Amino acid sequence: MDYFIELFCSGITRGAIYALIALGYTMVYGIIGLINFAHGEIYMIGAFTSFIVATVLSIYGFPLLAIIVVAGVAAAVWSSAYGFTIEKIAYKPLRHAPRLSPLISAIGMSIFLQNYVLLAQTSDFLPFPELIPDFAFMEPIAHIVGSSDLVILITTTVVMIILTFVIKFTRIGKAMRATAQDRTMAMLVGINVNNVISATFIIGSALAAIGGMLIASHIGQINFYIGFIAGIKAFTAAVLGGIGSIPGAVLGSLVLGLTESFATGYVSSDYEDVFAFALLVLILIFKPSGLLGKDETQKV
Amino acid sequence: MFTLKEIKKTVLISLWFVFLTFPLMVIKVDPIEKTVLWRWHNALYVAIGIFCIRCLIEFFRHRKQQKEKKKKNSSDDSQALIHRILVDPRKRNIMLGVLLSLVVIFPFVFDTYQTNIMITALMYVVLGLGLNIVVGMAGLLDLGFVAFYAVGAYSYALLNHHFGLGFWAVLPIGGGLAAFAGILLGFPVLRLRGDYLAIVTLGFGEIIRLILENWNEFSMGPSGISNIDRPYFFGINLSLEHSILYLYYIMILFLIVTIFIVNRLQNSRLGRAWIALREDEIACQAMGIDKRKTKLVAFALGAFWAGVVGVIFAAKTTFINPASFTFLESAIILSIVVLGGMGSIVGVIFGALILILLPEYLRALSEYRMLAFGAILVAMMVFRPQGLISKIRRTYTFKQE
Amino acid sequence: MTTPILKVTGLTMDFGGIRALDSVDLDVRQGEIAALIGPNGAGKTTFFNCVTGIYIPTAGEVMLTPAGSNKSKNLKGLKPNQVTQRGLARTFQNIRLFSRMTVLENVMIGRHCRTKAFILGAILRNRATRREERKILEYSYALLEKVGLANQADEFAENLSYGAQRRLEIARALATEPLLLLLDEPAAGMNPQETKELDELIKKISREGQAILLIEHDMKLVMSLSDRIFVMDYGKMIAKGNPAEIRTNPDVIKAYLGE
Amino acid sequence: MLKLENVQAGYGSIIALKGVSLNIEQGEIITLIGANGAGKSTTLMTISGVVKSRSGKILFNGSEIQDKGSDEIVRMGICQVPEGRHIFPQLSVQENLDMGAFLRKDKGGVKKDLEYVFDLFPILAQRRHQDGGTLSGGEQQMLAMSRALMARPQLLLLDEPSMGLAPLVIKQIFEIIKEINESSNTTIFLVEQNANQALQVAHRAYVIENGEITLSGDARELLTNEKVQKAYLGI
Amino acid sequence: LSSAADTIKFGVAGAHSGDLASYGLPTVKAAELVVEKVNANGGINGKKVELLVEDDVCKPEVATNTATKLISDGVDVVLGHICSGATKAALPIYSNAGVLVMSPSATNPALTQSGEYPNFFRTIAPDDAQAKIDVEFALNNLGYTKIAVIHDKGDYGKGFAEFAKKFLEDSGKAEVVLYEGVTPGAVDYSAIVQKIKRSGAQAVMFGGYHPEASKIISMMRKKRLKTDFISDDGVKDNTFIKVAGKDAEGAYASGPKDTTKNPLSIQAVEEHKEKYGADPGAFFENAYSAALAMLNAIEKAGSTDLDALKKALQTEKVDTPVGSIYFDDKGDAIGVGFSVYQVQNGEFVEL
Ligand SMILES: Nc1ncnc2c1ncn2[C@@H]1O[C@H](COP(=O)(O)OP(=O)(O)OP(=O)(O)O)[C@@H](O)[C@H]1O
Ligand SMILES: Nc1ncnc2c1ncn2[C@@H]1O[C@H](COP(=O)(O)OP(=O)(O)OP(=O)(O)O)[C@@H](O)[C@H]1O
Ligand SMILES: CC(C)C[C@H](N)C(=O)O
Ligand SMILES: [Mg+2]
Ligand SMILES: [Mg+2]
Repeated sequence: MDYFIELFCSGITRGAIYALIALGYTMVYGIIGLINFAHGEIYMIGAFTSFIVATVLSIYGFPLLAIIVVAGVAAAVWSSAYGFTIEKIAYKPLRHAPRLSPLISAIGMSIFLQNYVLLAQTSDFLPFPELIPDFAFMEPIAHIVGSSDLVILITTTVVMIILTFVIKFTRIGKAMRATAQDRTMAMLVGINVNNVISATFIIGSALAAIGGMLIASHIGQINFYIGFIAGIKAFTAAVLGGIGSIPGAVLGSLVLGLTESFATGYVSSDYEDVFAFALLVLILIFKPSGLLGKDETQKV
Repeated sequence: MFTLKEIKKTVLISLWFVFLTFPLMVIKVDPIEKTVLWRWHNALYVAIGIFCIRCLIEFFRHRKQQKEKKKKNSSDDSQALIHRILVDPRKRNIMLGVLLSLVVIFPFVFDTYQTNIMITALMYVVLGLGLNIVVGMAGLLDLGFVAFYAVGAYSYALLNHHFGLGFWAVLPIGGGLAAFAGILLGFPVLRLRGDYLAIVTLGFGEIIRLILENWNEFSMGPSGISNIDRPYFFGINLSLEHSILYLYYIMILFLIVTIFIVNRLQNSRLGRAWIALREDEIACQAMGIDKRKTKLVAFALGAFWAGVVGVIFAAKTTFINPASFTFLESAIILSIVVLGGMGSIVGVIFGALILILLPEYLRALSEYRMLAFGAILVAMMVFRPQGLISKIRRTYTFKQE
Repeated sequence: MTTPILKVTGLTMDFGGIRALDSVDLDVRQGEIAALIGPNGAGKTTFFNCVTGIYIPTAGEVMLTPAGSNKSKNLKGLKPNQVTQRGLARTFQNIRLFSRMTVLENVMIGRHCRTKAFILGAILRNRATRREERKILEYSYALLEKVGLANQADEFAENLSYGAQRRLEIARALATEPLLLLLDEPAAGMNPQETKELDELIKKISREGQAILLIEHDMKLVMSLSDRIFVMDYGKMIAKGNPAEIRTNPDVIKAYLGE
Repeated sequence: MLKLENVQAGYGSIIALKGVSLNIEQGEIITLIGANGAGKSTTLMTISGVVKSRSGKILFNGSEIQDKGSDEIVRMGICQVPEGRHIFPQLSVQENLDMGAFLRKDKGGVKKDLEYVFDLFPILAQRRHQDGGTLSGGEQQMLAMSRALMARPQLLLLDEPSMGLAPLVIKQIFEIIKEINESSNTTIFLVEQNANQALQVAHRAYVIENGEITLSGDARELLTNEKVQKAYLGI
Repeated sequence: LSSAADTIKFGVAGAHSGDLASYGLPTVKAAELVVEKVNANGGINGKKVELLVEDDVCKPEVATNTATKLISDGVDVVLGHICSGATKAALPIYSNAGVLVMSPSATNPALTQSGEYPNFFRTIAPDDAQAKIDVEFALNNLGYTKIAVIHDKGDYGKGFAEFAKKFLEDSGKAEVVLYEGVTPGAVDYSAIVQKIKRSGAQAVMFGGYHPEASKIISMMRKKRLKTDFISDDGVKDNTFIKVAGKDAEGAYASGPKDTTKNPLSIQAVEEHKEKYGADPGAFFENAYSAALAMLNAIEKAGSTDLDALKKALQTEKVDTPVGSIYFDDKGDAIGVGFSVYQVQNGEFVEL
């Protein structure tokens, strides 16, 4: 039973990590129907930015709390700036293009950004400073849940709640949903579609950046390639949960994380990804639009 | 031509990029030694670079507009030229003749290296044509196409390794097994639409790769299979140069066969059904088309080509391991199809030649190679979103008897 | 009297809490034009969807009987393509053409379920395939001539005017050689002139022996075309009869016609 | 109030409007009639700024709007019921209506208007929580109309509002048009296939052919115009 | 081949972009440093050395193109490739042209032991050799009887792990309580750590590279698991200590003998820091050594003929950062004594 709980907690942590990235994925997909392969790179850039800022600050002797706040804000600001710029350069000109063209543009962007960071910084792995200290009150259960696990979990939950609220009830949220469903009509009710799309990219990127910082601090290292696998996994999770749905992204991530954890624990980690993808196929067969995705309303 | 306003905007954009790239380009930290390196010169390079790029883009846009204004009604650009040639059967035959002779003498004009990468490019042309059936014609987004390629490659590698089966014997087997894998994948995912299909195929591709990686007894795991036979030439074992030459001609022949078949498929009852399915599934079913069957056939046929090319791949490199069959490979093949122009055979050929030869010729840029590759991919999509060569519309001439 | 081509009994369809169809009975006879009318949201399109396999009805029977035979086929639970194969073809309320295919190709798709060339045929292009392909072309072209679109055969479907698109949908449905043709608001979005042309077109098709069931809100058209009219309201069949009966039926006037 | 001066617009290489000029005065009901593909919908889309005009001027209350974003144009008080309804398929009926009032700040007014449209189309009140995409064709058309009413526009552009509606409802739609024109002094620009009825409610009318205005005048006069009768009234 | 040419063309092939770039790029830097120094001293036999750097992204199919490209550019010797797979695909092409290849990192045993690649040499120990050292150390010095063998599913890591498992089982002294591969690049390794804990292993023997190693060891320590960590020379890299920080304390890793005190090694690292402003990355020293060895062989042989070079390599000792080495007739370096290190106070200390 202990073992089960341990694996369960591992799975939840992993899921929460995926969720932080998956939320941005799902938002961007929801609004422009684009699998934004560059989202993983935004996450990576967020991690790098926070790494650079945190290291500079710690060299100049700032206190830990200040470092966390400033590095987090910087990561969010710059990642958002990247997200915003990428949308303008690589996706906006393709709004009326065939459906797959922006996808290829995104793949190109992803390759470009990886190599940009590789060249501007380094190909090596860099030690990421431990931003989240071990909390004393966590010590009794530290062998199961660590402090950074806890912080990630709380962040994910808070972010999900805020986002769900924003999308459901605020003006910008309504504008996002309307834009997602019918862009022409959104324009006709007075929504500035360009701004809404930009806002989506900015929010999604900021989330990825926060995720980047927390996850890098949890893992303890970064390099230019970390965005790729994380991105693919987060995308899988977003689809599993029903792409476009905020709670879906979180649920999908948790299911994915738990599956991988239990697969590792009870079967073999050799095949953890096989289990993850097999589960994905299985769920989609029975629920073709994901766990919480709405069935596309097809009225003929 | 450049107004003050334009210049001001360009300067602002440059400044924005300086801000954007500031942490990554300017600061470099060493967390162990606790040193910070401020590389201010990089900021300057970014500013100048972006300024120039933007000026260049504006300049070309301006010129294009001027041109368009001048000759408003004649819509002749390079694409129209290709179309004109393709539409006129005489011109087409002449062009085909010229092309064919060029292709045949190619290895004698260029060195082995060029021939070698040309083989790779041709392989990707065929892969692209295969995926084009699935994505371009039937409209099923497949991000795991590389799985079928792997099935083909491993079929040959394993059958050759264990049973000493030759290239020609495995060629159809590899294709057949891949097609079977295509149907296997097709069955469960038929119900899925659009991007849900994409992620499942991506997952399928990963599953195949992971199995190859983990199941040592079957696939020899990550260390791969080496010393795979190159194709024999009537029982003779050729030298390296000659076998490259031989493979080149095999590939050419195979490509011609592929084009022939794909072209015929496209203009058949089945091809029409694929296109209709892509356009509107519900209407398609209401017209009596069996969605399942039609989709499965598309999957199987696409996979078949991938499998056959996989066999050739294994024979060419003589060594294979799972590292060759990653998602990125699928992404490149998909890029070929989209970049070339979905559904267009000529487009796919161009797309493959560009995307495969480009990184090779970009070798001169050394470490900037992949950076440039990514940027070019984006630029090509932005400036030619519909692909290099759009599909020629088939028109039917109707003669009453 | 011969068995009706289409006989629907007790058709019921629930969406969550809403009962969109409530045990509806309807039959269409050999060679006639029947109309299905009713207020917006009465369940007419849902009726079509249930009959053609797009929705699976909660309850009820759908029987199709080819002319002059008494071998009925039960259509309930079949997939849309199987329903079409058995002889029901339809048009859509919101036009669903293959917009990036040519007009001619659209109709050729309709021939799909009546032809059979497959992979091998496509690749080898043997005699049988070529003959079949030529027949598809001839048949489709003839249909285009019938609906008056022959001179636009090579246009993309999306470039046609609204009225022309409606006619193309009819041609495409006819290409499947249906026993019964279902038309969902064929005149919607047409101007009076075009409606008049449509009226003639439907009459022409009907004269050739084609049985038709149509949904329409344009009463002038309905009255001029129909042999019999069925009226629905809130998912229930509230009246049926010939145009004169329907025009004077107080229930129908109250629920639908006004005046 | 709204003035189009020699407006040209199109899609890619297709030129759909070849220099359209027209003029709408405050408080009028104007109708635009023309054959399929003549450019009626394009005219409306160009006014709303969804399709960008290539040359010419569009003046609304004296200021040029042809270069403005469509959201700004809506904010200035021009609202459209587009062809094909354009319901947000996965928003509920209620949410669709809320979207109509997206730019409005007066919560009380919005609430009153909501009651007003539910009053006009009781079926919508019944279907309040159903997804817009699952409504029947006619219900969607009613919703589209109501959504535009929720915006309380100064100028209402209507593209074939009677399409797919039952005869009773069509009658009602034209009554609503008249009523909002009279009671709240909303200017209305109406595009209709049902030219007969459109001309009966309108004050003035324009006829568009192949992207050009070929005829204009008093609505009742056009009703008796032989050419119009033949081409558009099916008489 | 190019005895008439006035430069010696020195090829460098490996992964210079993509996910494995961090293993390939340090080699390029090592070659640049060595060649720069050699050229500054007047070159080899009066000829300048020219670098030809080509990327293979660690993919076999690209590696064949890379190799043909280098051959058609007239390359004399090649430093590379980085990955065993790519190396295996490329070697027949070099061998056909009579070009010597020396890898700083390709560790698959078959490369030398199968005898199929006569033109191949390497400055790194094959997987089995290291597995042997580590296993013996764990059994004899540490006296463990329950060991978990973990790998990264890659050809190097899994190769190492397979041998380790085999040696452990053959010894009869210890039990392999867990044998599994982790997914490289995964965001979180806590599940496998829990599994290690449950297996009751006294030590984890890990086959793979330092990024995964540091992630796993950090996660183990986070989960308050004190099990020992034993690994290979993919981990015996200073980056491991930097990244894992205090968690690395006490970890064991095998690697070439006492390189940290070797003056040549210290010098090489200093050169790198001076030129590139950072610590060198993985396989830097192996690459530096290979470059020295090959250039030395060219000098001694007086030509770039394969047979002459092979002879020189097998007979002439050369001082390199990994020790004073020459090569056996299969191509493996001799003199790279291997030993086990432990991280103590933030440094690898030879035991
Ligand atoms: N998928 C669905 N989910 C929920 N309700 C639905 C669905 N499809 C239809 N309905 C409801 O069923 C009722 C009948 O719809 P239907 O489309 O059949 O009407 P109709 O008679 O064709 O009307 P119209 O003349 O306006 O087209 C409507 O009230 C509609 O809202
Ligand atoms: N999105 C589009 N892309 C390309 N061409 C278009 C597009 N929309 C309309 N057109 C073309 O522009 C012209 C004018 O079309 P428009 O929709 O304005 O006509 P309309 O008068 O509203 O016709 P209808 O009565 O059918 O609604 C037509 O030739 C049409 O083919
Ligand atoms: C860089 C590493 C992936 C190379 C590894 N040592 C191999 O043999 O392939
Ligand atoms: Mg209907
Ligand atoms: Mg219109």
